[in-house]
Amino acid sequence: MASNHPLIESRQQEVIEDFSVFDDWMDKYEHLIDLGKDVPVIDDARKTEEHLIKGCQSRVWLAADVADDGGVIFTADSDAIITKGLVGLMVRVLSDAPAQAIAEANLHFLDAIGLHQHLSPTRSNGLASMVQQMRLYAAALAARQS
Amino acid sequence: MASNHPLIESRQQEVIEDFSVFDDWMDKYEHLIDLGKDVPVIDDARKTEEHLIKGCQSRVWLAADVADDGGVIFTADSDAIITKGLVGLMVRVLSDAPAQAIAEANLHFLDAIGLHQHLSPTRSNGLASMVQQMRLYAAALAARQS
Amino acid sequence: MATTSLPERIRRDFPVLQREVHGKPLVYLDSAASAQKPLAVIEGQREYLSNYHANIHRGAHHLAQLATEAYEGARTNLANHIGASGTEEIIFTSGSTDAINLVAQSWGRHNLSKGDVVLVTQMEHHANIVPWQMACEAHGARVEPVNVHADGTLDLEDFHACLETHQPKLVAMVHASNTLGTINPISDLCRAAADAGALTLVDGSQALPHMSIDVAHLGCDFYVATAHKAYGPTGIGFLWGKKEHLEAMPPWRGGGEMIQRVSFAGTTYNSLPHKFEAGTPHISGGIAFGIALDWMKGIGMDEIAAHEADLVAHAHSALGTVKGVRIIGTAPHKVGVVSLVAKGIHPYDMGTLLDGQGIAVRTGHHCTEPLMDHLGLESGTLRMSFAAYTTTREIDVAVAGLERALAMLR
Amino acid sequence: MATTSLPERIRRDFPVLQREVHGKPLVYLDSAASAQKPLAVIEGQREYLSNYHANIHRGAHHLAQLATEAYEGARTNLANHIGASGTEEIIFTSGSTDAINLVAQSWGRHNLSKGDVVLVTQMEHHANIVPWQMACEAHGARVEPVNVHADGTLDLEDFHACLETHQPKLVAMVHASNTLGTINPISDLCRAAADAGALTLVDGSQALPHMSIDVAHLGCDFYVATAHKAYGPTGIGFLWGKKEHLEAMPPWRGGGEMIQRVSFAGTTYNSLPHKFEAGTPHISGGIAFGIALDWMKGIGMDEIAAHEADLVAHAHSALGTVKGVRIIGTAPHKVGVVSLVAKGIHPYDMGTLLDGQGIAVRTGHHCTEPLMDHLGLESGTLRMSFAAYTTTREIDVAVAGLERALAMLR
Ligand SMILES: Cc1ncc(COP(=O)(O)O)c(C=O)c1O
Ligand SMILES: Cc1ncc(COP(=O)(O)O)c(C=O)c1O
Repeated sequence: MASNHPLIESRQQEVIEDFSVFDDWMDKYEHLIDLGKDVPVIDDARKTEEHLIKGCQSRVWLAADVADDGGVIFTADSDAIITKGLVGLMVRVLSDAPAQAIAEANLHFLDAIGLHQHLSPTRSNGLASMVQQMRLYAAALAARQS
Repeated sequence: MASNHPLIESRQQEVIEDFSVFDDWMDKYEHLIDLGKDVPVIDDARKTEEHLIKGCQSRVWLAADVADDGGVIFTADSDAIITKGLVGLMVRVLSDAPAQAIAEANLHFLDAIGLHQHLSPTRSNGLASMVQQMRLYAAALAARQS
Repeated sequence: MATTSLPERIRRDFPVLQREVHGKPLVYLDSAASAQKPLAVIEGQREYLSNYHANIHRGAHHLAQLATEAYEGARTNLANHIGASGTEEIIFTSGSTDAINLVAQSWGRHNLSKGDVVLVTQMEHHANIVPWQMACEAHGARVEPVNVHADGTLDLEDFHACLETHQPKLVAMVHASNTLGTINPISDLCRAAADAGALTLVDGSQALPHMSIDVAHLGCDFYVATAHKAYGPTGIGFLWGKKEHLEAMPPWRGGGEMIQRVSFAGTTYNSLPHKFEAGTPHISGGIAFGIALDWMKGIGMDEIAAHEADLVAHAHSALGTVKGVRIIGTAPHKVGVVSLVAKGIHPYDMGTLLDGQGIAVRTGHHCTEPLMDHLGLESGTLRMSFAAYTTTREIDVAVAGLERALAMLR
Repeated sequence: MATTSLPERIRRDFPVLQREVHGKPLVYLDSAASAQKPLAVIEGQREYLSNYHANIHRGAHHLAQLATEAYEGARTNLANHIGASGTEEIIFTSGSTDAINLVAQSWGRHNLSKGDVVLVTQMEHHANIVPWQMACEAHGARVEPVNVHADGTLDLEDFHACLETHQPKLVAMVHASNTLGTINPISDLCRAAADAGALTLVDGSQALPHMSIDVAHLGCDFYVATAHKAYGPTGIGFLWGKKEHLEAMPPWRGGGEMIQRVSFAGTTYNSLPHKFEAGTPHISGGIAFGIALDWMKGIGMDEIAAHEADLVAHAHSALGTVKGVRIIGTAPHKVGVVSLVAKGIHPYDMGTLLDGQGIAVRTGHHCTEPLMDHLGLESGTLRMSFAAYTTTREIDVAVAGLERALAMLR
């Protein structure tokens, strides 16, 4: 993974800056809850097994589509508010970027904001699975484009 | 187990005294090797599966008979010299005593001479099995006598 | 009764309880998942590894003798602790799960056949369901569950009806539920099962840390538990079985230790308990398990049980004041487990926001999915679980933390 | 090459090596039975139990995250250490024995049937014989052994003949013999087996502590080993298997962790590696195993191997001067294992008299009875076995001790 696509990189910087004001986990979670409110919600009709992410304690649905300009549009939802915040965070960083750039993104911001521990291979929260699924969608879309 | 039969008790005291001069394990083993030489040897014809003691790394054969005076006579053998010494030690303490007394003997001398660790439920040496077998023989003989 | 409370006396024995999480003092309410370890256990294991580690049983040398004595001493300790009639009835396993699989596979091989039933309850842990499903599938038998009431107690009427209808070969049931806390009336259940001609296996994983156990009094045929929930190390647990059953069962795992004689012409097996203990055992784990039993005995199981009953009562009443919260499992006799749900809120969200405040609880189905399905709790529950070292103050902190979490989530 | 010898540099890491036995400094020559543990392993386990113990995988709280990361980190470490293609190929077990039983029972269920053959060698440990005998008996298959030469090397001609004659479904063979020290030419053997259409399982119990291992280069299908012989804790080991095989195999133990969804209507299983890891794992053991691997890597497997080769050469030549002693196992490539017999003397007597001098060796059949029968050694051998911390001086002390013992016994 070389340098990031400028859009992904600038979004990551924004997020790092946003989170830098919080020195307490509860504030971070408060912010995540807010982020969840802005997630572009997946169509109810698409909340199927196919769009369900495995490996989360809560249920997370995620879909990826390509906009006219070639950027990827993610829509998502979850029955848990913080999980929805996590997916909202990822959507904020990755949406609108080109598929190939998403598939190859270096998501260093997770480390910077202290969420890398949520990437551990535990099966309780789905951040690792979400990230993986977003990359897979992007890779599939990229393959279709080329 | 109340107080021991006088014969068994005095033999134990003798053994404790014998061993008291050794402060080194090698000297104790030397003495055991000597004891092995005095074991009344079991008839070759009786070295059968029936007289083999289970749970020893070496093979130990042991038989028990009743003398005219009612005392138990043990005969034994082993293909390992130290094991033979251990069985010799037990024979020295228990032979000639009445069956019932053997079955119920309190073998405190093993503790006193530092051999109690050989009584641990490890399967490598057969002291625990020997003691158990001698008690079983004695109990069987006692039952037959009464 | 001592004048200082139990946790006041023992908390300093638990190094982890002195730590912080996310800058807050740790409040550890996840003991049903795994208990923390007292210094005696930690240091006993270290002492073993530092001073007398050796492979056991067959070694003639001094360290092997010391290690064997310590390991077999733990077996004796455990046999006494649960009222076994002898050490040959104690099989060390890697945990409860391993122990139940041993019975399901070994006993199942000769005793389950087409049309047979293994009866379980709807409140079983997966460890006491899946091994039976697998064994039943292999032999054409089937698993049937006994109903659980909405309050978390076992439906005794259904239990008797199931014995009658299914004539099960074996009844597998939990002594105390890890999700509901419910303590089942095991000796009554075992008597009824025996009258119906069924063997009984009791999963004591949550009972061992919380109460005194006497298998003879319970009247079961098999009893299993795991050390790590009872202040002991990970990787070890046990199966107790009546000697006659264990004698009749074929070995399950082959290898060293469990044999009497090996040759290509034919192999003969060792006597109990070794027949079921193939390979090098978890020596340091066994020894430390024995130390954990001593530690519990030193406090007294009755004092631990009384303390936990107080904690449960305190938690029930403190949670009663929290709006929208419903306690799942309100049986009259419970171990230190309190499950709850809050209307419209996902347990995972509550758990995460408690973690943010340094409070460790568990959320989800707690490896009891069929129970969650039965109770209509598809997202599971939030579970607080207690041990001898838990304080009422910690429960208060958790309840306050929960209120804060709910305020953020609503 | 460092100027100080390897043991000089590392002995202080091993607390037990500072102790006395029967008033003499301990000379521990029983590392093939179980290796002693470096401080890093002992303290790592203690640190875990003191500071971040929690049940893993399903816990959302901080300690559970830390414990999960450490445990799964050990899996990654191990996967790298043996050249696995991914962590899903690493199944933690309670040891080598458990790992072999897993394959014999799970793989055996769908792959062994009437008339099939599992090929083993005459130098296998019971752990690599008995599970196959049990699995073969269950399915009407049989176990056939490959001949071993008098010098302790595998009879390669017979190996090829057996592949041809028996067309085995699987070949189970030891990487390095715990009794003879022989290192088998595993990559050649695996290639030949694969050409004959057989899968291969390699028992690496004695290889893991002594050499670098690359399963891809070896070309086997399954590889097992146990931590306690490789400076790690008791109660943990692993099975490595090619993903395609592990995917195709049914689960063996049922319970928590290994499921995806449980219901009385039907249960579905988790993905690899969890499918084979039912129940709470030996968390502290896994973490400490990872530390042991790091410790070995810190020294370098090549340096350990070279040191042990020196020790074996030294022992062979020192023992060559002892009257009546015969070394059993003189293969050109050996791990740090030297077995011997003395004419007319029972190995148990020699072992006991060495123990009296503080020297720990092992005597008997070393869980390789068929090998002992084959070599006509009904009382077994006396085995000295070495590790990274063993010194040539210790071997000299042992040889002198042996001479003293023989003098007493003759
Ligand atoms: C070659 C070999 N295989 C298998 C084993 C069994 O290992 P464990 O007892 O740790 O399962 C051993 C050790 O005893 C061994 O030396
Ligand atoms: C009731 C019950 N049974 C069985 C188990 C399984 O125990 P282990 O995972 O230690 O095998 C547990 C713990 O998870 C439990 O709570």
